[in-house]
Amino acid sequence: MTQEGFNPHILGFFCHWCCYAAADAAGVARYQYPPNVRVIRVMCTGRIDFRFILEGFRCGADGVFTGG
Amino acid sequence: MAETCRQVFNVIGLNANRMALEWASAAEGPRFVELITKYVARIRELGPLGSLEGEAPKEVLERRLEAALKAAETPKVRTAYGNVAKKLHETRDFAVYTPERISQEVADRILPTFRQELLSHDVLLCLAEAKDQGKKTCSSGELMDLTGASSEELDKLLSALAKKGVIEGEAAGWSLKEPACAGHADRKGE
Amino acid sequence: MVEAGRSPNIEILSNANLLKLEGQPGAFEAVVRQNPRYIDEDKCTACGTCTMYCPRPIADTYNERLNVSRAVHIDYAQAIPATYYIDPKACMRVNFETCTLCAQTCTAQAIDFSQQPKELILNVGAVILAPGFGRLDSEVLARFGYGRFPNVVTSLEFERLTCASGPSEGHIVRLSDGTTPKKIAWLQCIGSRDETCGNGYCSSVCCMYAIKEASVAKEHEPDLDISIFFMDVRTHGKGFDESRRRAQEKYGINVIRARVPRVDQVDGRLALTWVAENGVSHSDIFDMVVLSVGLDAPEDALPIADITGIELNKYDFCRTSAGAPLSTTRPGIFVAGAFQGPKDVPESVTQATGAAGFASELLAEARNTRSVSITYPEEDAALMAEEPRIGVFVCHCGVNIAGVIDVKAVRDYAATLPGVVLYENMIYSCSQDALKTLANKIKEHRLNRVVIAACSPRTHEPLFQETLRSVGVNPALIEMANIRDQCAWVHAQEPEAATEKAKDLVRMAVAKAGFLSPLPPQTVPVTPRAIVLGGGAAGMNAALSIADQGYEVVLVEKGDRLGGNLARLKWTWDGQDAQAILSDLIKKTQNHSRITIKLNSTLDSINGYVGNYVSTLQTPKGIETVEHGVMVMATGGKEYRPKGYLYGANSNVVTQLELEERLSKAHRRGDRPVAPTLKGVDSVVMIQCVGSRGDDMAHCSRLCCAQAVKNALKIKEMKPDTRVYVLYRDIRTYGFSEDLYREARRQGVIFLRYELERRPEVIECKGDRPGAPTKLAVRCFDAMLNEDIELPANLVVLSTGVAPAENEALSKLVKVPVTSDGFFLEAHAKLRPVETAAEGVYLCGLAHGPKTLDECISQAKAASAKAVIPLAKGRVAVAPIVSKVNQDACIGCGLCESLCPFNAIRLVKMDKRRKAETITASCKGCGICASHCPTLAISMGGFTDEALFAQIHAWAGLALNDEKRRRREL
Amino acid sequence: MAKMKKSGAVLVLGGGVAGVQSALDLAELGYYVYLVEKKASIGGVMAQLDKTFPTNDCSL
Repeated sequence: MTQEGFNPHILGFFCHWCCYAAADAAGVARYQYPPNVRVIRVMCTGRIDFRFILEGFRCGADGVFTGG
Repeated sequence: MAETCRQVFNVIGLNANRMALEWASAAEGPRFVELITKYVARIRELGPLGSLEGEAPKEVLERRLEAALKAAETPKVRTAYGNVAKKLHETRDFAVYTPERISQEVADRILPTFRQELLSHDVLLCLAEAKDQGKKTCSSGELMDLTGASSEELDKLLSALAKKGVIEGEAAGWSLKEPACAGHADRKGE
Repeated sequence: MVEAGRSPNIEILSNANLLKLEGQPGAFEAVVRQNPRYIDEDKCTACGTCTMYCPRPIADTYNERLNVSRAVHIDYAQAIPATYYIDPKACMRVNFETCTLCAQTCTAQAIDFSQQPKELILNVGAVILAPGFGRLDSEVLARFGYGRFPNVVTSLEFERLTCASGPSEGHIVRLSDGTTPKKIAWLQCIGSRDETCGNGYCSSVCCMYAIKEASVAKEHEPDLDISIFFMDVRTHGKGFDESRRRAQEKYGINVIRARVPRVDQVDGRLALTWVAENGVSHSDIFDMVVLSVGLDAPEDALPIADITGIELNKYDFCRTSAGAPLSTTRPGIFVAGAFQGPKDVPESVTQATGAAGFASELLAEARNTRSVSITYPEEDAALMAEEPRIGVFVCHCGVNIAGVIDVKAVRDYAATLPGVVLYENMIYSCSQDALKTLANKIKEHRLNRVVIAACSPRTHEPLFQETLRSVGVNPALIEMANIRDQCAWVHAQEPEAATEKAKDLVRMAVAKAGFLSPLPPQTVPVTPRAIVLGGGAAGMNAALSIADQGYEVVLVEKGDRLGGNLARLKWTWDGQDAQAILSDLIKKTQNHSRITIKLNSTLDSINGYVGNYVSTLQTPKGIETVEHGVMVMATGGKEYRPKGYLYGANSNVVTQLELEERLSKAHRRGDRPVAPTLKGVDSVVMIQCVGSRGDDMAHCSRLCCAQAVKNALKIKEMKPDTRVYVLYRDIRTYGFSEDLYREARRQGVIFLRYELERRPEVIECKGDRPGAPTKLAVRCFDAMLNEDIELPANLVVLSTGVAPAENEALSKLVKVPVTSDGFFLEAHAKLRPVETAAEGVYLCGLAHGPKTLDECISQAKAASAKAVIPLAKGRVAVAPIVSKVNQDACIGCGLCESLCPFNAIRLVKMDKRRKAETITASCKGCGICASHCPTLAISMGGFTDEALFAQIHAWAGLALNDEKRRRREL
Repeated sequence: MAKMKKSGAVLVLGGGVAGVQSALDLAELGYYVYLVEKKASIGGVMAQLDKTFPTNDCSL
């Protein structure tokens, strides 16, 4: 049931040392990917309290991507 | 953390596939791009929050998520959550703690308390919302539809809340007791 | 560059050159003449009015004469020192005493024609020569129509065309008519590998920069048709082959193996003719031709040589030897960068750090005698406590961000956000002049929070934090919105979505900035001892260098003796006796008082952090613990065990190292060495790239070509009539080893190229007489004859590449990631080539990637120089992002203590009750304790719950009004 | 040789990427550096480059 008009709003929690660094590396290499994710940088995935994920969905996220 | 969220999502009727936990090291730019592209496509497939069949509608989800958040702030739930993490961390042996074993631990030791706290907060929220809409009381049946709790679970819950003086009434109609509720040590959500 | 400009220990003497140098190592006296810039550096505000009024036009050398500048100008906006100067040759006032227009218009009265050249006497302990490389003279380029046809440009001119601050603002245009070209050709080896112009060496960098320029050109104009004319594709650096493959596949750049002799112009376009490998001649028309110019010796090489008394090699570069690549022929004077030999940026940076290491060894006892430390202004606590006054600075980063994102709209959007009192755009916010304006704006508007919307905090946050500290604002009060690496660069095709995303990221950053609070800086003492892993050439050099600088070293070698791969090498590519270098290294290492050697030992565990590591070693005498501040990983690599080619099945199939061992058993008879082992050998076939570049190792092992050519010459020297064939894919004898390749061809070694798909096969064919021993032959395809041929061979030599050692276990232990090729990943290829992601852990030698002996030694010296920095400082600053316990909320449950991976939080007795407390020195700021605390009693500096919740709400701002954010009170 | 006091300063000739990098490292190692550059600003040829391989980020 894909809807053409639907543009998902996705919240991302990225760990500073791994996933955030991978995202920078993708940028340096100019890989292209969809712009739907907005990233919140945390020092480590361990910092992510499950309350943040619940709050993300409560505030209307269609998806939450946690990158370690 | 991710497993706890998945199991809570099942309770409140949110499709667990909406949440992803992926690993990409600093050197894995290409892998990261693949993960993100696939994930965005998957979410586009699932459609907006609450639109998937089997998922509760958005407004219901929002209320239940708020209930889940309030439950997530209570020391009882957080201690259960912390103790499971402590057990996993101390053994350091991930051969023993396979993913299935971990979800088992979460299901046994965290979910029951989490579910109970969540439902009791959900009930209070339902009553509060009903009051806002000028509806004096809600019946147990209505509360069961709204919260998705089983009947004897709900009865146990309602009698506990009534005993604590937070709510009043009986099966036909329940409502929030007027004076500021004592039992719940709530923190402002901000 | 910016850091050099700001460091109080570096005095930049621009417009200056060295006149005289006397004295000996440790005490030189240098006479330096500083020519006047006719502008007072302190007064000049770089406003630019003088350039507007100056009537004297000159060719802008910074932009390769592609546009016009004025006698008084600044090379580029971000130049350091950031002041204008007057070109004495052009200025009419200096030459003819007329026109002082600029002086009259200068509001800061900074122009002062009375300035005279100054001669400074400097006494210094050491000298490092880094004058770089020179430009080819134009008649070498004239052969290719440069100067006659406007659309023939040099690679440096092309670089200026693609640069956003260049003459054409980044648009690639034909210089003849300004139109965008559709078809461009790059010609390689212009002024390199060409004895007619005296540059017989290979400049090592042109293949790689041509591929980069072609890829950048395709990014600017996706439908460009690009061909590059190579002789050999020499992309031998770490990860270079990967970008070459991507350029060919992703950007569709076609590689043509031919050398174009000349360029003709046919009605405004350029015609090239060339002969392909199979002898067929081709010709084609191009809109533009780029000459990949090589690196010549610096123009002032000869004057420098006789002032400093050093010797040059036959190409006027600095003479060095493979065993001591950074030392010139005069002690106390070192060399780094292109003057030592043509090389790329990563190698120049490594050599520069290595040369600094040498100088530091020489002057170890004079450390900190002349250095100055920075003092910062007091932090204004009142301002911090005030309501957040946020300044938002949205950066253009040239065209990197502004090319995709509407930076003006983002700035105006920032104005609407709560708490924002200042919103500005900046062209290059990381340039020195921009940082100065940032500092002034913070003071002027009394900002206590700064949001920089630009690149990644991982790379540039320290730079902005330094600026905050310089104006008395706590460095933690900054938040960066990554609108370049994670927005403009990755959503280039969707500018509107990228602009929307940038606005959201700025809104989230502003929301979080509101919740940032000042964090006290932390410093911890450093244990003055280093561990060096690996006792090969790199490990020993690193250990010696650290020990010579006065610090204890524990050298851990898993084998039973020192030497590593160097033990098997007999000669270096420039003919030096490798075994002599090895024995000298081993002797020095063994009797150095400050080096303890642990053979047959490995690293068992390491924990702690930079300055305070505690490691356990597995030694023959059991587990030993070592306390140390830093660690250098020199664990080396190993020779790739070839599969196939009948290796192992037939004793006449050997690897290059095995061949070298056999050749070294020669004894001299008369003046020529005679190798008994070559008896009966009259035909040798060498096969290159065995294992490397394709089979199970994707990388190029960089050194096997030079090694093959060296051994081929050795065979010819010992038995001149032996027929030697080399089957290669690309002969990558870069730098001066190109001379060996030419010498080998001159001595009759036959080089045949093969494609990856048509790989040569080693076959055993029955002897011509029954019972005769089977004879070896190699079947391969000859492009010229266009058919398969069989080369008889008594000896087949496989040039096996360098495989990574078993790094997985060590990588997990030390938490340093390993690249897809299996070698350790350095922190940054150019800026921090010898450091790793784990602070205090350094990297050199084959563990970083395949490299020749002299490159290993330079990298080892660089790694030890970087390793000594924390040891020399004695203290190390630790990131202030640590946990803080709210002791009244804490119920002493001990969960945090049990979960902390760094044992950085523990329970203490506080008037009879157990409370958690942070050990700030060990805390790495991961936040696991905060996210698991049952009573939410732990907050993380810089990442408090409130700050993260604020960011979530700000992110949702687009779908949520304020009312909904408030949660119900129950 | 021993009695002569060693100077704690170093002269770096050339303000290109190699010169600037060795100057920075020497400053970190506790030495005073005279960075002698014949042109009016440091950065050498690298400052003229738009992007530099292998990471292709801005070369300033």
